[in-house]
Amino acid sequence: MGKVLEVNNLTIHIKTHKGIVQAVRGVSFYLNEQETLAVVGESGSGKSITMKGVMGILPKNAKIVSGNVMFGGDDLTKYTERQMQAVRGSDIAMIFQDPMTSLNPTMKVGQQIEEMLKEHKKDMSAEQRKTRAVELLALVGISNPEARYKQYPHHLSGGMRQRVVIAIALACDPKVLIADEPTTALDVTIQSQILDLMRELQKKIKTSIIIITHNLGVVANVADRVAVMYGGKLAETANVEDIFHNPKHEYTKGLLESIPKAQEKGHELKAIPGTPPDLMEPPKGCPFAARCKETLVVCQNYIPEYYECGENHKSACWLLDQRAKRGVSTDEE
Amino acid sequence: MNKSDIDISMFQKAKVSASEKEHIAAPASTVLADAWVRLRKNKAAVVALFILIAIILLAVFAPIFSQYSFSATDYENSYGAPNAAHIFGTDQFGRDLWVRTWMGTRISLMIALVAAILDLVVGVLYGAVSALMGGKVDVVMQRIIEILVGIPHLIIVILFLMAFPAGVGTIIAALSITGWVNMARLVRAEILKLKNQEFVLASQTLGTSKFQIILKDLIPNTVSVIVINVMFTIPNAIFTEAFLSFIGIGLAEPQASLGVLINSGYQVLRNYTHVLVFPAMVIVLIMVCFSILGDGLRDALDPQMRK
Amino acid sequence: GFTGDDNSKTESTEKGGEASGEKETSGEVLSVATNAEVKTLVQWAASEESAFTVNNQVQEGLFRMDADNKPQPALCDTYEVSDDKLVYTFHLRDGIQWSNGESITANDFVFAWLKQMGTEATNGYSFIMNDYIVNAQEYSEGTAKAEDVGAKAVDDQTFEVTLKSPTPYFINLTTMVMFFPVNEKFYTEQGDKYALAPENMLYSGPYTITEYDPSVGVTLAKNDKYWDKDNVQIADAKIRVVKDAAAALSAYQAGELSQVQLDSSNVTANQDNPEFGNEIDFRTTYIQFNLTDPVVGNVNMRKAIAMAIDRTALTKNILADGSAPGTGLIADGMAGDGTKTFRELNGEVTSFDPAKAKEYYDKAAEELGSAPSEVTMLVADDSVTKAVATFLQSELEKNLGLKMVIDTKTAQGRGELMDANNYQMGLTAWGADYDDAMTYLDLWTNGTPYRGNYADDTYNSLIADAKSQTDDTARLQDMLQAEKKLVEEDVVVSPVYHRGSATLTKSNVQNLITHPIGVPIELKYASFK
Amino acid sequence: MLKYVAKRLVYIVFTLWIIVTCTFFMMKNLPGTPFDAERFSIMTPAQQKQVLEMYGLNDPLPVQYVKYMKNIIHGDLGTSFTYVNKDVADVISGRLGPSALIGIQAVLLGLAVGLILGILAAWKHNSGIDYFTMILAVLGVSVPNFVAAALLQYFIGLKWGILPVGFWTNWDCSVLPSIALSFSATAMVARFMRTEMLDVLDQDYIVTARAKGISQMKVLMRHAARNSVLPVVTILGPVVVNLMTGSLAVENIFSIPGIGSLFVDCIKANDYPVIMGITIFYAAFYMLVVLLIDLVYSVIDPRIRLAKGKEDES
Amino acid sequence: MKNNEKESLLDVKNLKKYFQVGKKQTLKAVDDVTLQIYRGETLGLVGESGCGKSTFGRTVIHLYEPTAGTVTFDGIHIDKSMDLKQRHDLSKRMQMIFQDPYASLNPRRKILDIVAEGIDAHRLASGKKERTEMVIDLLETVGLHAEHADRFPHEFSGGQRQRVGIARALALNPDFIVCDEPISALDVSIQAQVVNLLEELQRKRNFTYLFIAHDLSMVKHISNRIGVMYLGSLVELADSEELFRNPMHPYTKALLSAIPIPDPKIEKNRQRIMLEGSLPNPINLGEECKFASRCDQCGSYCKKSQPVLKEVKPGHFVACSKCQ
Ligand SMILES: Nc1ncnc2c1ncn2[C@@H]1O[C@H](COP(=O)(O)OP(=O)(O)OP(=O)(O)O)[C@@H](O)[C@H]1O
Ligand SMILES: Nc1ncnc2c1ncn2[C@@H]1O[C@H](COP(=O)(O)OP(=O)(O)OP(=O)(O)O)[C@@H](O)[C@H]1O
Ligand SMILES: [Mg+2]
Ligand SMILES: [Mg+2]
Repeated sequence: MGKVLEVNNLTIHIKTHKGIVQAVRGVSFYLNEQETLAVVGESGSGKSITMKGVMGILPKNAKIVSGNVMFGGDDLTKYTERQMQAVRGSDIAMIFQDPMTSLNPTMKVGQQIEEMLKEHKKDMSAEQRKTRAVELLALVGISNPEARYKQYPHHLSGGMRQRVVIAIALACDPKVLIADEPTTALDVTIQSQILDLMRELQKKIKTSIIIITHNLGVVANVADRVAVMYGGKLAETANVEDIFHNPKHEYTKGLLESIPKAQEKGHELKAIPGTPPDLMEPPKGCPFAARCKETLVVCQNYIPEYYECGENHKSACWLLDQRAKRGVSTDEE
Repeated sequence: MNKSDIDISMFQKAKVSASEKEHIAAPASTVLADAWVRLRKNKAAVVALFILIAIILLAVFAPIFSQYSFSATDYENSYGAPNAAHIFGTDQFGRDLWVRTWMGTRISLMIALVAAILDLVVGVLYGAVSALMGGKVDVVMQRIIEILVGIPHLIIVILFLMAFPAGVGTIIAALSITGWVNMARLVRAEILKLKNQEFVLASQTLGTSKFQIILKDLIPNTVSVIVINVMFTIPNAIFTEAFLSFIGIGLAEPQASLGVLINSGYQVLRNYTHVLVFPAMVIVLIMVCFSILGDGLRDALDPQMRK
Repeated sequence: GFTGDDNSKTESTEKGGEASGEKETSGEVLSVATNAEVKTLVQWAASEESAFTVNNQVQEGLFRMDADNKPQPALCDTYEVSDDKLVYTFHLRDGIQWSNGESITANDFVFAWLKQMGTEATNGYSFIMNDYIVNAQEYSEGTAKAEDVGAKAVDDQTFEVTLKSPTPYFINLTTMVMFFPVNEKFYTEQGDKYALAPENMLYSGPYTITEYDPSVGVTLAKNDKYWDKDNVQIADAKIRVVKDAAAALSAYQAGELSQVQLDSSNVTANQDNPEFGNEIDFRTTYIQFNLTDPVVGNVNMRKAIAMAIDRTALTKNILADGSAPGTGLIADGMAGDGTKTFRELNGEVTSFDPAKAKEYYDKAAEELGSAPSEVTMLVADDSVTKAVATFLQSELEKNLGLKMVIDTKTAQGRGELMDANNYQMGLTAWGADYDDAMTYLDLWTNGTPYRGNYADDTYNSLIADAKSQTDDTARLQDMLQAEKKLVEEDVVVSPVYHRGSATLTKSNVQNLITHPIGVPIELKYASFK
Repeated sequence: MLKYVAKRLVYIVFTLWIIVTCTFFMMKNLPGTPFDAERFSIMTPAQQKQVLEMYGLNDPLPVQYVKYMKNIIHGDLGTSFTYVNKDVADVISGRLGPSALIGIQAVLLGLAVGLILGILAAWKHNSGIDYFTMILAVLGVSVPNFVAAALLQYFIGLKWGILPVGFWTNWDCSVLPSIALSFSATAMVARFMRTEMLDVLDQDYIVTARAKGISQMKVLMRHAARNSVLPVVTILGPVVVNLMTGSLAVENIFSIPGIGSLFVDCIKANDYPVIMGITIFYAAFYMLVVLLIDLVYSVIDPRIRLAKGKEDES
Repeated sequence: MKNNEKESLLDVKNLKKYFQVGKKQTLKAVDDVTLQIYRGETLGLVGESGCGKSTFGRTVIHLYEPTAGTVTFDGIHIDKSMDLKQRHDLSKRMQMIFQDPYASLNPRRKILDIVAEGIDAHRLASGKKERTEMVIDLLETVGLHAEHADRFPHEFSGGQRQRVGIARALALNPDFIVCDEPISALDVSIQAQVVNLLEELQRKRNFTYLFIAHDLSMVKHISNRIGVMYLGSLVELADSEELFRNPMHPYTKALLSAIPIPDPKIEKNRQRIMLEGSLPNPINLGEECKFASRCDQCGSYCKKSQPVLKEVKPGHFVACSKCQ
């Protein structure tokens, strides 16, 4: 399995009237062929911005400060806008969170799909495009695609709209599909349909998928590997089983514990107290230090590095340091 | 970072206070202080504000401290070009334009002020009530607006000027009749959007009265629309007054507004440019400053502010 | 007549040039401007100068003013006056024709004149016939029949007019638009459409109308049925509506107008321009005092006000367009005894004397019990009038310490207020209808609120005497006395200025005549160099 | 849809009736009479009576009103007092052409320039272009249109001789007045467009569009501009009406026989039938334009359902 | 558990709330719902998005005028005939916590004023000082600090905002609180904070909750009983344990099976009940059972009439002809 996409040490700053938000602070990860990588983490931890950085669609006030995005041997951050346009959609496609707002309300659904084809498959005739669009609608499981083709987004239900968004993303058989919270706005019943659909399509089209989500259930359902983000940094990455059954980072642990479990009914949930850090003035040490149960002095002062904890398993937590184990043990003495 | 720097002693449990967990970075401040801080960051707005203050000060004090009265004529010196004695020159009657310009500014600003206040009070309330009441009340209120817009403004103004002596008060009263209509419409549209927002419902469930909801929940959230519209109302009022003097039924001499001055300056534009240039510059300056300041204020008053 | 407040003045010529701005080949179209719309061309409905101007180019009466403002026979060839100076017999020219080829007959005059006397006349000019012609007034009031009126067609070419009393200036009157003929048959055919469009009119004058839009103006073409067509030099002309003075000057400079009237601000800059010209109108702007008002009802107060106004400063510095100080009610240059003008004969009946004004003012204050806190001047809303009012305001303030409020109303509004006796002082104007002092003096005999409620027996008998006098000198004496009484003694009115007009005329245009009375402009004699 | 239009039309007729009634009675109180007081006072009593009768002014006011309403229902607007013997409809329609042409051109110009400026400003938010456009927009509303008109006339018409200085003979004549009139519309459109665009550019579907890899220009024009222009269209309604019903100042300066100067003249001259005619025309036109804009809006924006949605927001 | 022994606080009978959309179309957002909520309990309400949960909640506390049916709160009939004062008093006893922590706080007001809104509306504080003290008290109750009172909502994180919303509702010390998806917009780790807080408050003050949510596992955690809604109707109502153990309505079954389980081993091999067919248009519903179009076990009788809620087991109600 080769790596299709590799992000190294990506740092993104966003300028606001109040100051600079260090939204992404040296994030590195990779994506293997036909693999599904789930990115989870607190809201505001920089998941979306990272992916927008990869796609080159950052908001105007955001800037990649350092790092690179390797795709097919090239560094995408060095690409010009025009070169990026060729990559976007055709090689890397993206799906956004809210199906209600991510379609242009004044454009017919079919047109919105065709727009993609027009841009990247220049040799297609108008008829071919239409056929392809209808085909795509059918592919994502929309019944009566010919009729839907001519409708406006507001005629469709949320689930259908999200399918259309997926159809657009898939129009040019991208090598990488980035799905940013594709099911958050949907019902559980529809959510499971969409997830099934994505899994199915991955088999058919053979793409690699990055899926961003808050929902650990969804992660368990689709992911091969998981990256956990916190405070603009990667806290932990591991294979999905390891994350759920052998988490190393305190944040990951806390996250898993705060999910209600059937057997614990009547008990208080194990919440992580406190609020996430303000990325305008990120803490000087570990971003999670303020909320962590096991905070060490070092956590408050130094950013932890990544510790290898197994195959594909890295975690940025001082507790994994040899000295911490000793420190803890001295404590116990 | 160098690993070896880290002392082993640092690997000890740290104490984390509860308040740090609920930490909010920026210091707290009052609404106005906060807005002021934000406004100060906007250089253009600050400059505009200072120019406006300067204009207002000049309008208030320049006539008082000048050796000339705004109505004193000097027929030997009609259409005098700007010079040391008359900084802005003189008009047809040899009256000092420096004083007249600032007197005119005074009146125009007064008209603008009243128009703006009216807009803010009547227009905003009318729009808010119409939107919040909805149903039949709304339909009737909207028809009233249509009727007000439909009756030619000029007829109303002339009737007013006929019934009362032509003066600042009459002009303001005449302008007031329909000046607020646009604001009412805009505010209404905005509030229709807002009225089903959850925070409005929340106020309702708390038993807050409709009036309080309008005042505390709805209107503050339409500030940006209101500010933008006031920015249009002010020039509108000033220019409507100027238009009245253009068709000859504006202020009576020797009083003059900027509109009157510009109008008379326009008529002698060919040969005595200075008569037009100074009042025109002041009016343009006022408008530009109001606009920039308005934009700045809108941003400053908006706690969430666009990025 | 009713120049009231409208400063409309019609003037200008264009050396050809289509309005599109193509460069005209010189000598093609003469283009003059009027600042008011030509709202109607029906001669007994039109009361505005713009309409008079147009009608004067396309119609003609018994006489037409020449370049020296003397009436010359036009449609009339010769005429006789009876010894008692009461019966005028006019012999029409041979072969005079309407533009459709029908001949112009004495009946056409009778028809038109009766219309002007009749109830349909809405221009308010009926008095100009009723005052002179036998039974005209009675006809107007419906008590006399048409046959009894002293205007009769003896035959097709002979037209006989009988006057009530000797009227030395009657021939002058016949140059006026109201006295022009109208073809009855054609009129009846057209019905309501009469004079609405060029094809709804017949023409008897030097030009015919080819295009007419009230708000745009008229396009004229030489009338080839006109008896004196050989002396009409210019074939095409335009009278254009330009309401804005500055715009008119632009149009002139762009070559779209052949003549333009300058407002005061442009006079200084253009005074040395060879194209510059200057004329004075027989038109007086004056203050009308309301004698029933407690304050200005006091004659000393009126005298004070009248003397506190430096009219020379006004005309020199403010108006600066050749207007003359209003030293009397009768305009400068109007006829007197033949050698001297009326003005020269009567001298200054009102003058500027601040010291004396103050004296009168103090006296008035004493009589009134206290000095008035303020007085109000009712003015119309055009810019010249307002400038004059502003001047008056500052003069009263300066010379009397009297505060004057300017009450600006629309022209109609001002008229109505004055008519309703609802004013203190009004700034108003009167333009001569004919070159005789009577055109002014006659106005103050009826005692209406509009004329300040002035009802004075001495004055009225002076006027009545003048009207019935057959002796020209005695008549003149009466009128000189009357003016003195009205202006100097009783100060019912206080003349302010006589309007002048400063113009620029393109150098290739000559003989574009401007009359000081009635119809200001005359295209007939104009030509291109 | 039809039913909706019908309902709106009923409203319009009703409102119009109230407007006509109010205007009728207010107008009768305008200072002065349709005749010069000076002139009227010297008419003979017979003439005075005849004149009053001719203009229908000798009836008591309520009778005049009823008569007038009857005539209106029969489509008869009456005869002008000052344009002797001319039907009001003719007087108005004669003046409509120039005003409409100039107005439409001004609207189109204002829309085109305003949209471009607004889009540019939003696109380059907080850049030099943004500030520049906004200052232009501010100047657009800050300079009185008669001053702008006079300057245009002097420089473009007279000094440089590019376009006619005035009069109404062919199309050239309409250019400068249209430009003079368009300034405030331009400013307004630019400002609203910019604000609206900034909102739209923040929308998710813009990000979606960008993620498709289509060019910035296409994102801007096809996705952002189109969705921002709709609200601008709504605010444009009154602007269109005002521009198309003429501007006294610009008409006078360029010697254009438009409806703006007709209206002011007639008010000053108390030409009641024409005043009423213009009022009816103006009010009806205004309301119809608003209705039309609502309809167009619902056609362009598929989300809006006429029956309910739009009524609330107009 | 024997529900009938408990004291019923809120009695909803045949509640209907229709919306007029378009000319003649009605949207039956809540269609004939009958249920009781007992004092001190938490009733969970789940269902697809748009099925009428919020509308139900809002109608119950009289934000909306019901189209038909009655709501009785603690013996008081809530309807149009109430005068202003009654209504005002009632607002003191019934409160609501809103779904969206961002939209439910007025962005232009400070936390102090937001929380004090109820205090002001009911004049509970005698002076400015007391008002501030009360607000600080409330803030501390929900785990915020006095210094937060001077802030604007946008300075807070979602979880903090939701706590502000809770503080605002608590200000009036109500008996009954409608929690309209109070946690849906929050992060997983923050959700737990809020749920803990709600539970703690319930223990301390004996609140009664109507807890509306999508997230079934959370609902299960917090609720004593759960109602399942589908297109405006209540299709199943049971004790929460019972519902999860023994779901009867096919829709409930599908819903439960669709909950993703945060464990890859289980999740990857799980069987779900897939709902085929499409959601009927909620605007013009026919005679048949609303779920018929998506139900795989529906028989001919399901096409004929709407099933009504029946108690099939003590405390377990189902509206399905098949199951009854
Ligand atoms: N356009 C922007 N301007 C300013 N700050 C921004 C902007 N977009 C994002 N941010 C900030 O950047 C940080 C990272 O945001 P990002 O959207 O990547 O978070 P996220 O992990 O995707 O959160 P969520 O789960 O809520 O989508 C946040 O602190 C956010 O406030
Ligand atoms: N004010 C309203 N006017 C018209 N229709 C409405 C109104 N409010 C809600 N609806 C409609 O009523 C139905 C039920 O809406 P409701 O908000 O109660 O659903 P919900 O179950 O709370 O959904 P969600 O889970 O998305 O919050 C929906 O179809 C909605 O579109
Ligand atoms: Mg995100
Ligand atoms: Mg809801």
